[in-house]
Amino acid sequence: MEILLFGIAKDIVGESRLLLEGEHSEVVSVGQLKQFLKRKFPGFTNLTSFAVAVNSEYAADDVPLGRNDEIAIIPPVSGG
Amino acid sequence: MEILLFGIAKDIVGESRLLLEGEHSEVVSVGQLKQFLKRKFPGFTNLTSFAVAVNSEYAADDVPLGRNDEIAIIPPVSGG
Amino acid sequence: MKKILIEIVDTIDTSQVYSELSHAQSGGICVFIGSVREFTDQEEVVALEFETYKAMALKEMEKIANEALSKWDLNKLILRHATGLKKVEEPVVIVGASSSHRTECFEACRFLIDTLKERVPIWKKEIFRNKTVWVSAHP
Amino acid sequence: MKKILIEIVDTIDTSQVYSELSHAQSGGICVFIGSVREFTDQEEVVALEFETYKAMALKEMEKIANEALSKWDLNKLILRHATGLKKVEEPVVIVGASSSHRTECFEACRFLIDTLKERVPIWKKEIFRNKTVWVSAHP
Repeated sequence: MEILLFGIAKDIVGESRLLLEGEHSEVVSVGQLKQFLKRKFPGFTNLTSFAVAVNSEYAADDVPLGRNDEIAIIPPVSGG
Repeated sequence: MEILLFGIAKDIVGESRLLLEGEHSEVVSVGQLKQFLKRKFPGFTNLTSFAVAVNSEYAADDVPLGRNDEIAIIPPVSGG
Repeated sequence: MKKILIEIVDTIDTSQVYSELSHAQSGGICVFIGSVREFTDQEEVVALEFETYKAMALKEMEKIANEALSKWDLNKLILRHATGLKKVEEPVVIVGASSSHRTECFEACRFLIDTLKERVPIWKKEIFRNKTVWVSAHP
Repeated sequence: MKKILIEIVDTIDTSQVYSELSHAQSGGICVFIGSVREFTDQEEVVALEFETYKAMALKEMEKIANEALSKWDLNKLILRHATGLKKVEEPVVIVGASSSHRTECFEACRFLIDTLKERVPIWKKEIFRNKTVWVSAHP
């Protein structure tokens, strides 16, 4: 499962993409992905908030993650 | 005394300037000028309202009119 | 670099307004452009004709600009109105303001156009196919 | 003549917006332009850098446009954001709407920029002399 990273999320992880291999097969929903990121990269716990997008739509915590979904981490937006 | 006319005031009088000669020496204030115009040109009584400007400032009815003042009739404005 | 720009012109060039309002301390610019609509109450408008009492109009526009500056923290401000015959889609008025944050420029811009329409001695004649009407003249 | 114009671009050309929003049925056009300010909390900003998740940003901008069309009677509407490095006074976003009467375009324009700032996945990094800061990232 590949995850796109933007803004400060990219800085926290140090990459613009994060690959979750078989050993992370417990990450099957948006909520679980958020928990996983906070555990693995403590920088995420310091953010104001962050959202997850699935197939370029904001996704609630109970949305499942599929192998072919486009998944992205959306830190607090600041356009305009 | 010369009076500038704009917009519909020009159409009512049929001129862009109105000259008040000595025979109208009773017209010495804004209020008197308004009364005079309504008597002489009944079209003014049909307007939504109209104002008088003295030296390019809106003037209340009690403002006196002097020979050297620039006097103008301001029918309802509709810019923009 | 004057803070206030006030003009009555024959033709409005809308392409310049950004550079006119842009300012190093401004994060927001709000602009309103009034233009000629094709229909008024279902009647087709051929053109509008604007007449101004120019000396007084410029004075009133300056008063409005100064009122806006006293109400909001603005870096730049523009009030520009056209005169003469204007066809459908042509711009007839442009007002705008720039400020550090967006709330100020939005509120000021709305105030500028509302107050201009209330007070500035400019008159608009609607030219229809078979008649002309001085707008707002009659109840 | 499309009603909605949505774009993410390298550079914003402010001179085109009037012709983009002009419409025979519109008497009013309201435009907001966001630009780079020289100072944030007294600190001098060298530049801003904008990053976008483009596919999603365009989708969100389209949703915002459709919400505006459902709330107000608008003839045309634009949402355009820049990406990349922007220096002081450069435009970074332009939104606007045109409508028969001015109230609608003012309200819609404010809604467009407020909602864009809330929801569209675009991120702004402030570049100061000695550091960079992702805006709004931390409490």
